[in-house]
Amino acid sequence: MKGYIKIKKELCKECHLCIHFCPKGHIMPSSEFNAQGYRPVTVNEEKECNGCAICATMCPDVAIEVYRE
Amino acid sequence: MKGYIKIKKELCKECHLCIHFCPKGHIMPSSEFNAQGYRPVTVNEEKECNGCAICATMCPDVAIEVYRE
Amino acid sequence: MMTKAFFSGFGGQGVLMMGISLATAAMNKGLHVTYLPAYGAEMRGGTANCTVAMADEEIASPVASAPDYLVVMNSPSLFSFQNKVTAGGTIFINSSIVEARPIRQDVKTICIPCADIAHELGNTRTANVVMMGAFIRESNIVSPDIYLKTLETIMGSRKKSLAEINRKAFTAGYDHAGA
Amino acid sequence: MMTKAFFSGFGGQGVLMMGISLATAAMNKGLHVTYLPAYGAEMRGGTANCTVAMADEEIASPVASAPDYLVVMNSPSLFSFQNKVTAGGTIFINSSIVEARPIRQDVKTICIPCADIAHELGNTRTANVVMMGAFIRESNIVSPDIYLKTLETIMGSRKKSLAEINRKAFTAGYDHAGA
Amino acid sequence: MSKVIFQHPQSLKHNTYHYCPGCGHSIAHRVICEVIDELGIRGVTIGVPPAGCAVLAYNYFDVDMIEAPHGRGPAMASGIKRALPDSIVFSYQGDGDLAAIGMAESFHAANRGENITVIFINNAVYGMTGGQMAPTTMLQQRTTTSPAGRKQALDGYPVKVCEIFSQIGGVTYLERCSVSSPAGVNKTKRAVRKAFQCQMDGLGFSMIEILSMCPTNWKMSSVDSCKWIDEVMSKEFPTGVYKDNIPDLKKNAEKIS
Amino acid sequence: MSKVIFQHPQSLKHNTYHYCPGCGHSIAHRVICEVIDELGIRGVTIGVPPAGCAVLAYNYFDVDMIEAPHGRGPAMASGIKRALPDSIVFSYQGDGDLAAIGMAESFHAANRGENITVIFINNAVYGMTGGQMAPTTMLQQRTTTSPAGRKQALDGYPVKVCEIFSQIGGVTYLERCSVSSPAGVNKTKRAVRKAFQCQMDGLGFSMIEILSMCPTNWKMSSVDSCKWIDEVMSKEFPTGVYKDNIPDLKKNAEKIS
Amino acid sequence: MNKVLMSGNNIIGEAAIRAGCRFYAGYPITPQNELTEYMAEHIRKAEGGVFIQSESEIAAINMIAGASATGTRVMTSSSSPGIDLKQEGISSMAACELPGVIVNIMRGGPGLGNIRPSQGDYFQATRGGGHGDYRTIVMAPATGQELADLTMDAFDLADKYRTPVMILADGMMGQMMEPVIFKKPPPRNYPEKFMLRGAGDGRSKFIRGLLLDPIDSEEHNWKLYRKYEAVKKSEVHCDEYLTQDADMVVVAYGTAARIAKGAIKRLREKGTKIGLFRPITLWPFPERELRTLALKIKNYLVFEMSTGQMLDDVRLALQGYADIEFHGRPGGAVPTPSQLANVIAKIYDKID
Amino acid sequence: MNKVLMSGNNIIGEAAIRAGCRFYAGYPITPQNELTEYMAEHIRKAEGGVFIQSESEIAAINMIAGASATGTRVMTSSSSPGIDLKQEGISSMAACELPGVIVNIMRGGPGLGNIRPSQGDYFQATRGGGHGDYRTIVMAPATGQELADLTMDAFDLADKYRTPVMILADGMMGQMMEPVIFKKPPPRNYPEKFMLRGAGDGRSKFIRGLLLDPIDSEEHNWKLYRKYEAVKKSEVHCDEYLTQDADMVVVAYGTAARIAKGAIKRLREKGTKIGLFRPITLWPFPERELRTLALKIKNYLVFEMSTGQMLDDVRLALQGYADIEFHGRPGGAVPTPSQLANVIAKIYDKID
Ligand SMILES: Cc1ncc(C[n+]2csc(CCOP(=O)(O)OP(=O)(O)O)c2C)c(N)n1
Ligand SMILES: Cc1ncc(C[n+]2csc(CCOP(=O)(O)OP(=O)(O)O)c2C)c(N)n1
Ligand code: SF4
Ligand code: SF4
Ligand code: SF4
Ligand code: SF4
Ligand code: SF4
Ligand code: SF4
Ligand SMILES: [Mg+2]
Ligand SMILES: [Mg+2]
Repeated sequence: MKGYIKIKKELCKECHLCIHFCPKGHIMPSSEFNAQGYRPVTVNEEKECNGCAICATMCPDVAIEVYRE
Repeated sequence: MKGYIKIKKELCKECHLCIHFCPKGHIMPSSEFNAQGYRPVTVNEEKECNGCAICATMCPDVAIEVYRE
Repeated sequence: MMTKAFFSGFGGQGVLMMGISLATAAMNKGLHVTYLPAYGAEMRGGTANCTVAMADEEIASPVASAPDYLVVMNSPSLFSFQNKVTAGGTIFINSSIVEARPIRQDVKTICIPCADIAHELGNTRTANVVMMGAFIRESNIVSPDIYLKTLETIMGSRKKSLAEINRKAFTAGYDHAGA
Repeated sequence: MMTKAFFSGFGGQGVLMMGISLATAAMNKGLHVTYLPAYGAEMRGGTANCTVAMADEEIASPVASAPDYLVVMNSPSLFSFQNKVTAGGTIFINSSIVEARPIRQDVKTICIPCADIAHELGNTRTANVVMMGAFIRESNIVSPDIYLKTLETIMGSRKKSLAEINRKAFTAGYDHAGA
Repeated sequence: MSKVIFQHPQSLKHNTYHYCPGCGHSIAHRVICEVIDELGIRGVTIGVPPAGCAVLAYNYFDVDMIEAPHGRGPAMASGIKRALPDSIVFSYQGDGDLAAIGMAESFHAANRGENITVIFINNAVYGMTGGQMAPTTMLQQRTTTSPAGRKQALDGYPVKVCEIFSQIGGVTYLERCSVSSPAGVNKTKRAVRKAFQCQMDGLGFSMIEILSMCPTNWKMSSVDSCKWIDEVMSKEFPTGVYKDNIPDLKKNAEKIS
Repeated sequence: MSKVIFQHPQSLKHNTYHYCPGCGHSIAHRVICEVIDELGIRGVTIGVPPAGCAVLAYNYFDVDMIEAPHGRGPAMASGIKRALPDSIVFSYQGDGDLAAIGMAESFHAANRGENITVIFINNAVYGMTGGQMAPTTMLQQRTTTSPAGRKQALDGYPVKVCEIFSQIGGVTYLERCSVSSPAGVNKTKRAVRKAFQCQMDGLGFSMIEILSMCPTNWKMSSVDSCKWIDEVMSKEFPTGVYKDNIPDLKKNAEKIS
Repeated sequence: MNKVLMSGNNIIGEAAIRAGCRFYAGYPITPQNELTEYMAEHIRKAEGGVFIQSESEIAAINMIAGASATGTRVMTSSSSPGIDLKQEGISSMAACELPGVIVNIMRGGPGLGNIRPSQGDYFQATRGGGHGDYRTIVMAPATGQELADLTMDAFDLADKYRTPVMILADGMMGQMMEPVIFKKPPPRNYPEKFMLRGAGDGRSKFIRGLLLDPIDSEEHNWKLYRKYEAVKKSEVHCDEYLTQDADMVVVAYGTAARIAKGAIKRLREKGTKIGLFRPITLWPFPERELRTLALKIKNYLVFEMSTGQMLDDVRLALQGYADIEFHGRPGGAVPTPSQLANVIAKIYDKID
Repeated sequence: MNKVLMSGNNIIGEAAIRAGCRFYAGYPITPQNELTEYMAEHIRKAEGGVFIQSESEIAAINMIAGASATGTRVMTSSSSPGIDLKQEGISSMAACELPGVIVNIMRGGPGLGNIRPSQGDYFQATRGGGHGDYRTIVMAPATGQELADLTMDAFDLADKYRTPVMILADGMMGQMMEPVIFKKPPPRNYPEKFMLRGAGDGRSKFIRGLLLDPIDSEEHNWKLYRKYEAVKKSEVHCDEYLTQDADMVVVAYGTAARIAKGAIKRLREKGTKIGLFRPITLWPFPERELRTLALKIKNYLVFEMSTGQMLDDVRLALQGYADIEFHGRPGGAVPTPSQLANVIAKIYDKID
């Protein structure tokens, strides 16, 4: 299965639960700040996303939308 | 075993638990009133007392003293 | 004109009922009334008492410091309350149960063996209604008719036969007081 | 003479510690002081800030409506608080983290890359002490000596090496501000 | 020479109880006093009577006492015991007091494992206030606030304090007894004694629930009230030991020493 | 064409949470909203947020809400539900709210079998007030009021709400879940759904306890907080179904009809 | 309607049900148990009527708050110590602008005190025993008839101002039976917009007292303040008796006012010119009315079954423009009219 | 003693422990958590010191009542909504004559309100939010040093009069750090006969508030009343600042008084003659002192962080002999000295 995610950067609070739980390593930290003062995560284009939505399931701040192709 | 009881008439409240529980029928109602307005029980001289203290155990108002000879 | 009556006895003797029926009858007659039960830790299983005040004008205090009538259904009540009665007042005594008599000399005493009378009529629980018969005759606050009609309404839903029993008890007390 | 300083940043940056150490140092110098932390639902995980007032007479209100000094340890604080500063006041910015600069033209701005300096010194957690070095030099409220002695006392029970680290951090900030 | 088999306990004052005829509180009081006498702890005991029919308990217990606001006995007893660890502290509470308004205080004193003893008089009714529904009122039981009988759907279930409290960590000893028969009274006494002994040994929270007659509000004779406990109430509230950590705690204590 | 697998739930307002990064409340909120969406009950649901970190829950739940004083959610929810039996009512409570100050209200709403749902967030700490000891704080856990770690002898035991409440008559459904892992979140959702369904079917009191991260007061990273739940907290508070009377009640209902 | 003889506690219950009260939660306490018991027996007979014997007074106040939010007419009742426990809830209802009627049948205090009639909770009722800047409307009935009428009015006022309203009576008012005629209450008028009944397809609502932003919170407090000022303007009630020609006026409410009336009657027979000023609303206190009376009459005797609480309001109203004496009988003591007449006579003699 | 910088909450805790407080029970609530936390950390270090985080505010007040009965010095603390819940317990302690110190670090109300500093609980504190005729002594510290001193005094007063004493401060006083020097408290003097420590071989004692007989109960109430009169006579404290030559005097306590002082300083610089009258005890209120001042000064401005509560006491004290204006900032709003100075100036201008 192939999928992709959208990260709403303004909502992200840098908790990194998505990174920890993503089975594919498709999410990674970044160093830019958002208006809340957090550094939202970003997708790691080098790894694939399977659209499993584990990241979204764990994201406390509803910052991730998941799609499958 | 032989025993006897003393009833403190002024304390008795006529609940008749002693009468109900005495295995020997040694206690009976009476018709005189005490100052509280109750008719204290009295001993039934026709029946024996074995000094088992069941009456005193059940007497809510600590109106019975039990002795054995 | 203000009349106050104080009813007292054991819980279970229908003492509060006596007061309520009197107060209601007096209300039905058109008087101002108040009824005040005693309440307190001591009321459970112990004594019960209540005060009825009746007047042709507004009643200030429902408390009777000096009632005109004292009804005594058991011995402890006689000791506790006889001194309350106003001079020239009346004490009704349930003489079936109460052996003592008031020490007061300035009051009228009426002894009604109401428990015995009720017993004879076949229903010991109507001793209070017997007493009310005597009370109504002596006090003349309301007519026997109004009282009995009131009593019937209060008993209301309960069975008809009860009305008959009460009427008999009342009449017996009424007659006894007249005798 | 009354001086008020406002410290702001994330929780965890040691912002409250900056205020407490300054207030204590000022007290040790003999000034009247008050220290007031912000508290609220928003404090958890979010921003932290506090106000220190120092004066040679009794201090009425510990609130700073127009602080003389604003210390900004993160970006959101700059946006939130830059307008508070009194005209002619000074804003200290932790320029390692805060990229923006004040829009205010009537204040002096001092940028200290204190996170970077602290990092270089080998202890990123002392960024706040670096900033205090700059702050003390600029503000001149207390002498570096008094401040450092105070800091040592506050850190108290903890190990000696910490004092050394703090002294280094302080000096780095102090020197940077002078440069 | 005749031998005294039964006499007024020493720790029981010579005042006439204000309780109704046949009231279980009266027996419970006496039993506790007997235990206090036997353990010789009158001089170090502090009791906390409740709001409830037993509100005047200090007129009967010849030990130091302080009244608690309704339901707060366990909190007050906790305060006393912590301040004066060498004293023996008990709270005495009705079912309304302990299981309704005071549920949080009872629960948490138990959970903290306070080294106190709670005497819990379950008479399935609010006695003092004139017979309203209690947490322990039986289903279908008529009270002045359940005039058509307690309905599970509207009023909930009888609260089984021992069953529930046995799940609480801090509880050491828990027994339900009744004073509705001579055997019950004797068992009650043993249980109360065990609970006080548990406290004297520093082993923590103990509670004795006592099924207790309220002839007045049950509108039964005293004798029928006893029967009702034996035949009806104790079916819903079975007597017995619900928790006993005493042996374990003693073993642990021995191990340590 | 791509398919949406995961999106913002409809009943969740588009406000940024005030919760800390990694906070379990955030996940719990979303899960409840997903269930409300799926059951189509947004229009009839009334929620009761607590005093606690979730005090502002009405900023997130797009359903009617009314705030309760600290600990009194179940009483308020009882009032709402009885007055409006066709609504779906839930209270949302922290461990301090539900198991400390509100113990009596929680206990008795459960015992009355109120047809409401309680969402109980167990984060082993008082979050809102800055990390004091909660009834559910673990032994040895350091908090601002147990600076040397919670001591059983002084502070009592962690309160096991599910274990204890399973003994209460009026309780129909009781499950403990956690939001510390994807599987846990999914289970939590199923449990919440079951609880709401239980209420919709008129079957009585349901409560879902959720072990929930409080990275701020645990002074751990979000990831470590999840681990701590899985490895430590859930040992003391095992997840699972603690009571399920739903099948029985349904059978009874069928029999009657 | 027929005249019926009922106890005060029952009158309140019956009046509440007739006024459309459909939710009652309460916890037993003497001397108000008959009210709880009346509701247990009767409210469920009314369509949708709910009775809950709550686990505590705290639960009761929060249950009625919840039910009130749905737009139901609600009531709870208790007596002094139980009312203490409701204070947080009352403050919260005031903050959330939830209507509701709270009955306090006062007993002797402080602490467990006793179960006799008393007026020791005046401060608590009128100043708000709970925290923050709020007030409850407080009604002080003095007859069975007033118990009925004011209870009905209380529900209307609670709706009109969206605020808790307290009926403050004492054990004697609660226990005493008096004839009463129940009036037909006006139809209810309470806008849907204040009710929480599920959002339906519309926007969701919330009700709260928490306002973290002090600017919002301050504004909310001033809004409540303006509401209270409106109540002060429109909802003051009091009663005067023989004040026209009086040389001295007794100020008393509830049971105390009845006893005072009895005393005054006695004194009038002897030609002593005493009158009675009886506040019916305690908050708002009939300040203006009393001040107006003081233009004419310069001597007042405040009589309370307490050590002196309403006294403060009388002093605030009179602001030094008249002489004020006080007579108090706290802790459950109730004087007879003749005892009180003696007291009044003594004080009266001094003023001449 | 050294001068140390401490937060108000911690100052209270430290002063309490130094004053011999050995029992603290409390439940968390902002903005007083640091006090509970301070006790958690420090009281157990003192010999016999007990800390209990109680399950609720209700449990806390009853725990300290129990410990107080044993003769231990006790304290509890909370903030507004939590103080509501203690009212029954406070009334009970007053009735049972149990000493104890209760701290209220007020926040914005009513209801959940917010956690900002406020003075909305003045009525509750001074009139007794609980039922019955009782009073608590109420202290209103305005500086860190006063927090320390008055806390120590509170324990002595509680013992001396065998009554609960309240420290009434607000979130700002609790959170703010100021320098403080702890004085050495006097040795305690509390007779054994009031303590419940087990009867030993002697007679058993009991402590109760229940007095079923209204004659006993009334006498007990008058006994308490006489005690309160004695407190009124001996324990009133207040502070004046620049009142000598003032044309107008601001009356304010606690945080409000500090802000007022700042405002007055500003105004004085412009030559405006304003003074400050600051009650330190709120109950008993410095009535006589204020009235004495009114012989000289005829214009007053009451400033409170509420919609006006102490205002009643000022009006009662001045009894119409002076003009009183009011400025209030309820619900957690705290003005700056300069904002307040503007308000004062406007009112001042009107009086000329
Ligand atoms: C705060 C408060 N609420 C209510 C009461 C009234 N009250 C006194 S005792 C009691 C309940 C009595 O029932 P229970 O605890 O079962 O004791 P019992 O009289 O049956 O022994 C109640 C409701 C009170 N004193 N204080
Ligand atoms: C009567 C009262 N007491 C105390 C508080 C303060 N308070 C607010 S929330 C809270 C506890 C929060 O802990 P919890 O219920 O576990 O919720 P969490 O924040 O952890 O989600 C406390 C003590 C209050 N608001 N009201
Ligand atoms: S959907 Fe699955 S694979 Fe894709 S980013 Fe999320 S967790 Fe990773
Ligand atoms: S889980 Fe959500 S909030 Fe946390 S880092 Fe990932 S996107 Fe951001
Ligand atoms: S001692 Fe035994 S036998 Fe004797 S009277 Fe008592 S119960 Fe009966
Ligand atoms: S048991 Fe006691 S009180 Fe009852 S009848 Fe016998 S002697 Fe009297
Ligand atoms: S009412 Fe019941 S519990 Fe109370 S004294 Fe009477 S019998 Fe005992
Ligand atoms: S303090 Fe804890 S529970 Fe509260 S929002 Fe932060 S992480 Fe969540
Ligand atoms: Mg009971
Ligand atoms: Mg929590």
